[in-house]
Amino acid sequence: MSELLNVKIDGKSYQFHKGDTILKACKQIGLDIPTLCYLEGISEEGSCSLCVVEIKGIKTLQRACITEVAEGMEITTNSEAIHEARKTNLELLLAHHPLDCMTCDKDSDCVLQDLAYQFGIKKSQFLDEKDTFSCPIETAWDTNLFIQFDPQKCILCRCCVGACENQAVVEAIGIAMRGYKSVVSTPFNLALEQTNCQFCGACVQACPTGALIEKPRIGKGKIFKFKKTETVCAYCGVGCNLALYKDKNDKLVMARGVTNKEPNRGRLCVKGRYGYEYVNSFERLTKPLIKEDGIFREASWEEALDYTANRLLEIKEKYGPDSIGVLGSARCTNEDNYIIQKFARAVVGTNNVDHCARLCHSSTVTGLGKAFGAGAATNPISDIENADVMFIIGSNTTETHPVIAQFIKENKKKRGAKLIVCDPRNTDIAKYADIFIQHYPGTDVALLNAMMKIIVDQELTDKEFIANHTEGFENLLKALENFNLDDASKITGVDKKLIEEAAIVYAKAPNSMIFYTMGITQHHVGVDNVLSIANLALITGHIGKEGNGIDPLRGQSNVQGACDVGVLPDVYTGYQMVTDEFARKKFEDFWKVDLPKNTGYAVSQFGDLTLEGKLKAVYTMGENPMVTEADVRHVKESLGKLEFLAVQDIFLSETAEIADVVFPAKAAYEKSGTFTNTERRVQLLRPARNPSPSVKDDWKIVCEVATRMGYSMHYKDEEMIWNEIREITPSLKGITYERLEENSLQWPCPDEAHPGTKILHYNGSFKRPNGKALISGVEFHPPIEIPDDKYPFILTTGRMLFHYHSRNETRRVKVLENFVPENFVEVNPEDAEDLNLKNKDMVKIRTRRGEIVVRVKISTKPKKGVIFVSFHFSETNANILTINALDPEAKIPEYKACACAIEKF
Amino acid sequence: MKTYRIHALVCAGTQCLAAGGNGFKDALVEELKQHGLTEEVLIVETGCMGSCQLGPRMVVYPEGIMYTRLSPEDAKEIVEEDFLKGRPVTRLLWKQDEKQFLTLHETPFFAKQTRIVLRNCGFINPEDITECIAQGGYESLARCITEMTPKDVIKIIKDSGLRGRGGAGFPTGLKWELANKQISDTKYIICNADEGDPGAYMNRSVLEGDPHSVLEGMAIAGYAVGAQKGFIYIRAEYPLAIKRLEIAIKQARMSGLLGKGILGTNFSFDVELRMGAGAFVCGEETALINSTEGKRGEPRKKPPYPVESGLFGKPTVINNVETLANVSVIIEKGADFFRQFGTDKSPGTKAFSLVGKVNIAGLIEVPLGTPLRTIVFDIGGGIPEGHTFKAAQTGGPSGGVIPAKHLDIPMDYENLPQLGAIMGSGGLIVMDETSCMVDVAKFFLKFTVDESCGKCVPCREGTRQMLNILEKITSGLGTMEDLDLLEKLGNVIKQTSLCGLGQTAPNPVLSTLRHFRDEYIAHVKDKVCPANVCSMKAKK
Amino acid sequence: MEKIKSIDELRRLKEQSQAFLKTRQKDVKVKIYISVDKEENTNASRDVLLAVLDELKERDFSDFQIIEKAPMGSDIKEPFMALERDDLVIYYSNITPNMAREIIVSHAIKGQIVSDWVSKRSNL
Amino acid sequence: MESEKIPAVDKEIRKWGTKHESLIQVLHGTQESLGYLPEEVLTYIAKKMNVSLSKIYGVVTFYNFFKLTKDAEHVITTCLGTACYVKGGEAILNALCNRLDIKPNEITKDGRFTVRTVRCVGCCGFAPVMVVDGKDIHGKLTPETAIDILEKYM
Repeated sequence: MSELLNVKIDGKSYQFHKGDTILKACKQIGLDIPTLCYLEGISEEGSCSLCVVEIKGIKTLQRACITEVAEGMEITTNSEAIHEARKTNLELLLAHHPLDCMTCDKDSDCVLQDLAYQFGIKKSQFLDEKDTFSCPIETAWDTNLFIQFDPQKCILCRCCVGACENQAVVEAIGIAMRGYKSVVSTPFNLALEQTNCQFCGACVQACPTGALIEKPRIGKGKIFKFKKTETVCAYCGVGCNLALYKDKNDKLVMARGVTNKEPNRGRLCVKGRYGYEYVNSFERLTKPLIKEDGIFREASWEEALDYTANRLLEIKEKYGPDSIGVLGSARCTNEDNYIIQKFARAVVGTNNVDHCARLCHSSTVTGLGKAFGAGAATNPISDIENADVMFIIGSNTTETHPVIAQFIKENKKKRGAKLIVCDPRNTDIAKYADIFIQHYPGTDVALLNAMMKIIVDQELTDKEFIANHTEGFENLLKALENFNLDDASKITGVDKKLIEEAAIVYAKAPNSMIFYTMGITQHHVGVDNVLSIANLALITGHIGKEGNGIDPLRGQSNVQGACDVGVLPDVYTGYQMVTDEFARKKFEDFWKVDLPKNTGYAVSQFGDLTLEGKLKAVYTMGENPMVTEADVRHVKESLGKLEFLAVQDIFLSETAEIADVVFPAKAAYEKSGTFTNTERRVQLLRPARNPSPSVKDDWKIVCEVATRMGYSMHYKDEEMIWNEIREITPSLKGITYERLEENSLQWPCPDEAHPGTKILHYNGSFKRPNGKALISGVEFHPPIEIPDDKYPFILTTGRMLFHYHSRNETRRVKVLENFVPENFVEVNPEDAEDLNLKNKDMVKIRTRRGEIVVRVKISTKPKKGVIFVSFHFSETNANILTINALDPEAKIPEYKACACAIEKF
Repeated sequence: MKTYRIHALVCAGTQCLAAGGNGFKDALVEELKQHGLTEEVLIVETGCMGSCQLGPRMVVYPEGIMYTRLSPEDAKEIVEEDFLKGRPVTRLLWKQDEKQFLTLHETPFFAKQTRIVLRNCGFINPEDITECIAQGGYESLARCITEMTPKDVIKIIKDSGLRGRGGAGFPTGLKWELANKQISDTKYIICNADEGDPGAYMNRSVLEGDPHSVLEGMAIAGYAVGAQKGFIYIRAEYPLAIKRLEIAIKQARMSGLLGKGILGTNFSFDVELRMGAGAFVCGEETALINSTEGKRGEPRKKPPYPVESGLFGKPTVINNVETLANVSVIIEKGADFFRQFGTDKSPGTKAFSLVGKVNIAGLIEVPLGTPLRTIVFDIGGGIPEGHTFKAAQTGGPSGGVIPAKHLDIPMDYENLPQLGAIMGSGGLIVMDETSCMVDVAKFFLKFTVDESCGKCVPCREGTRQMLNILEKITSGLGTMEDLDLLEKLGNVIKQTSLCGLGQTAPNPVLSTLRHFRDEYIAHVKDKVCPANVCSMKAKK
Repeated sequence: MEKIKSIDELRRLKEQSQAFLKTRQKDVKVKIYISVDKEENTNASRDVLLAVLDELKERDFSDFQIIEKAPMGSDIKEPFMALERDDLVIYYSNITPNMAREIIVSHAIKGQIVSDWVSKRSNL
Repeated sequence: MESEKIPAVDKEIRKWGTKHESLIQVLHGTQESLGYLPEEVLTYIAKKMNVSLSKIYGVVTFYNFFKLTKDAEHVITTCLGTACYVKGGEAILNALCNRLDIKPNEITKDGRFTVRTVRCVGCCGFAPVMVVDGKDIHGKLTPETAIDILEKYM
């Protein structure tokens, strides 16, 4: 605890901590000091001059926001001189500010307005009418879809610039010019979309006036007509806390980041800020649909539920329970997912239950499970600020986990941490890297082994950690024995020196943290890749303490949770193995039913199983395999052969279209329940709007089907389901809704007094039976397809910032869809020249599985010889091209590398 | 060693060059060649000699004869008459009040001056370190680092009572002591050479005429506080000063007087130049730090003060050029020597650039506390063309005016603020009855409006509003309420601006309102500009 | 330019440099007055001056100033030179370059007045 | 990026290094070589020095010295420092502008002349003063002599 100082404020004596500002001190004692420009951690420059106070012994007035309390300080906060000064400065600001509150969208959401009210300023004595009401000049914000800037309403408080600089760490805008000509501007007044702006809207959220506003919000009403609900973002795995605002028609109209809360601390990305709109869409499913003669008809709930239950019972009867596959969803709540896996196991009687985690991080769950005994992120997002070195491999963090990318950039900028990025593409985050390694897709093991070889050779290993907390180091040494750095350089296409530099920087730093995503996992050697990463952390001892560890960044809002509650073919909740007699017995007793003994099939195997005639029916909750599976034509072909396909969704997705029955479900922003984010943080969802009364919660639909199938499932609400999960899952036991109302919690949390676990494997205590981590010897295997004369390029796929998953949501968000309306292929400029391609040319991309025609974007992002296509667009689906070569253990397909040909169309 | 019987010191200060000094020098070189005198006469290009209005100037040693207002045509006569025959060319001598002066020292302009800071200006070749060393340059530094502890150095400076010559007059020794006490592996000395006040060029003259005195002062400061690196932040508008500094730094490095292990001791100190880019606010020390770091020159919040956390977050001492130029003299001659000049609370001398409506404009140095009257009338030779003294403006845009009735005010850090003026960096602009004080206030305010960095509201918006009101008044549209509003607004700006620029921006207005309120009233009530400067649109 | 390695070296350099600046200093050991009053003596005087300069250079003597000023009336026989040393001014008139050289060696440098040629002396 | 402009920038970056604090010095040197700071040059500097373009733009527009556009062939700067001001600097400015038929800071249509103002060139002893092309300083001006000087460049 820091030193306590004696301070007098307005004649009364108080004690405050050393380092507290006067503003903070006043806040603590309930004194309201007006501020316009102050935002903690974002804008602390003291420019607005409204928070001035008197300090005894100092002639001029002092700013409360930037002046720290000192021993014996005597502060006055409300003299006439102070009032005069504040009012005058406010009037100076109002000299050029239009007094159009009645037509301003920010009316009553405007600090300037509040203060004018507070100080009783009807009209500034300095008002320059000509200046104030003339037509605003053209700005760089005029042409974009997301943000509007009205320079007349701008009071130059610089909150937006601070937000762009300190929160988003983008620096797309800044203060230009000087003096009264100062203006918030992009460089050269370039259109915002021509800068590196990522439209996260942090600037808008920071703006205390109507100068900056989200364009979609304009004309939707004033804030006092809105209702605000705090919930969790439904997009990626960061799990940002956001406040959603609905209007009186139950339409969502605005989103804000919730400040001072982990994990996002007020930040959002463009999808969080704007991506809620799909919920309002008229395309939402509102009635159950049953397909008859290839055509859907609306049906009553009763009919659709009965129909589904009967069909499933029929098929189960006829082909046995394992002829049915069940898919949960990483976009649904823990409660939904618990219910669906319980449905699969207890009602259908099969372990064929899986979800899209299979396609993103099954290698992680398997790999890290093997190495550490637990397959989840080891360290919290907030720990980024404790890292000296951040090592990112196979992650386009800026686009896939924008808010985490912001924290990473912030740590580099503010604390000078080093950033190493390894990626086949020169992504945005790579541009911030101190060391950027652009290796060929699918050569991660070679790269990581090379790094480890250097670390071992230069004796940079943590010998004590290896000795005390690991086993199997000799296997790694053996694998590295004959490993040659020149070969590694050739395989990866990376200069040896660069690899060496990265290895030394990572190994030597006191605290090094690893981040990875699909670039590592989506390979037929996904588990090997993950094991190699684990090896790297283990031999250097960079795990089990603050600012270290391995964070696989989870891709979907609840992918961690869906795994945690057992939507996997081999485990029940909390990763209790279905093959473990004891665990099975426990669940059998708990669910009062016999459970299947065999491990189920993975979703990536469903296609082949169907073609082989082993799988006859699939029940899907919110998944869209028709777009997202590798070699999607194969999937289409096989799903078409199913006898029965039931889908729960919010839209008629590509998968729903071929279903026999479709149930309309609630969207995430309409649900209660919990999500678990990428750092194992369980967070409470609250419904931000009421959906059409004819749609149901996903868990409720499943319960109804289950009950009709003869296994009674009745729950009062989500909390009741959660309590059931807690009861049977030791790692979640201590997490109650009541506690979550207060604050989110990270599992493991074994009892209600437990504060949750920020860091896994703390001090080297691993979850494996002997408490030691496993180091493995991993050998490099190239991708299944390597380029040849016929297919000379490597195709790699992935996400982009403005879209999500199969675009079922983002295509229904006008601003996102209009910003990136179609797919494209990134081609390296050298390749483009060889192929005689220009920007926006149409090209045909062919693989052994199919072809798509898509527009060219010449880009320095991919390495020569590599092309990139995003997977969001069902119209030009990258997964027509991808190969369904599976990792033998994790069953994850090799989305990230296959051979292709490209030609002008 | 080569000796020359004549040293012809040609002023190569910016002003004399501007007045055609180069043309004269070239003609002189040519004449010397013609007469075969190149082996006998040495031409030394010096820094500013002072009486700038009389330039281009040349002083011919050994006699010290001073020639003024030289043109290329004069070179021949000087060579043939003076250099060859020893007959001074009287028509080119300094004439004042029907008297003629052979040497500078005989002139009334020089008689009342005391030259400490300007000791070498106009006397040595600033591009030759040996001339500086001959005058005792770097001996103080040598003594500091071989015979004294940093505490000894600080004690002498404290005892001398030297106050920062940049404007505010903060005790230099105390600043050094504070910096000395900071615990940090890296500390910096910055020389503030961003002389920004319009009408002030003292610092430039020192840098052009005696750059080593500043380098030596910086190195001594570095030794005293424990810094090994210094930066000189200099206006880009001073190309000659930059050039001379670059040469001086290079020569000092080559002579081992800057760099690693100075004079065989383990004290290391080096200096780099940083060019400003045209922003007045960068004279403010925190803005200067930002600019030195390559950023927009916007002031930072204080505290922390630069001595705690300055350049790159390290303890930093920022001293102005003139302050640093005093240092080696104080070390050499002692605190008592220094204290015999000036007053008890403002010891030493102060350089002023005496300009405006005065007969002999130029660079001067007088003991602090010298009455304004002495400066304007004895040194400056009074007001030209039969006009009368109306006011003197000190401190540039941050300062105020001194009206005629206060002509006997001693010019020092205590007395000036009593009149609402400040010492400032030393710009002293004399005005006669043809200047309108409202217009002068407007001029300064326009300046601050243009030069405000724009960060804080009172300075950015407030000064602009004050200017609007002044424009109203000078066009005859003002009201008496406007005068009150000016005062009220001025006080809020002073009270709530973030940095010194804003806190002093209203001074010219408040000071003219105080001393020349009747002129404002004439503009407002009678719609008349008494000095007939303002084009009053509205007539009564 | 060589590195100065100690305070003593700095002081030595100072002394050397001061010698160069003698022309500008107040205090010098020897002041040599050479002036021309009558136009017809210009050339002869100039020869004397050049001889003086040459001799001083030859002897590597730098503690002097040459002042082109006539300290006496116009009746003096030119070429003329005067020498100020040890608070005493000695006037030599009607001299030749060779005489001038001897005066420099003997009087200016060694301090021995060349009595035979003295036309006037005065204490300062 | 026009290739001929790169060497000038590279030279400065070699001289000053890529640390952020060198930015202003690099800009100075670059402008010295190129006469102004074109957008593509600043973009290049941003990349090389790892400073965001908005920061560079903020710096460039903050300081009077830096120019984003090509300057006139002859730049005449009239001093409006206090000494010049009280001695009639504004009249000089007006005379020059009238003669060239431009406003302060504008460039003549033929691109040959511009008239700027400066806050003080420190030649107060010769007030009023003007500077041509940053090097030729003329003092003690009257509107007539100022025009005479201008004519010499026309």
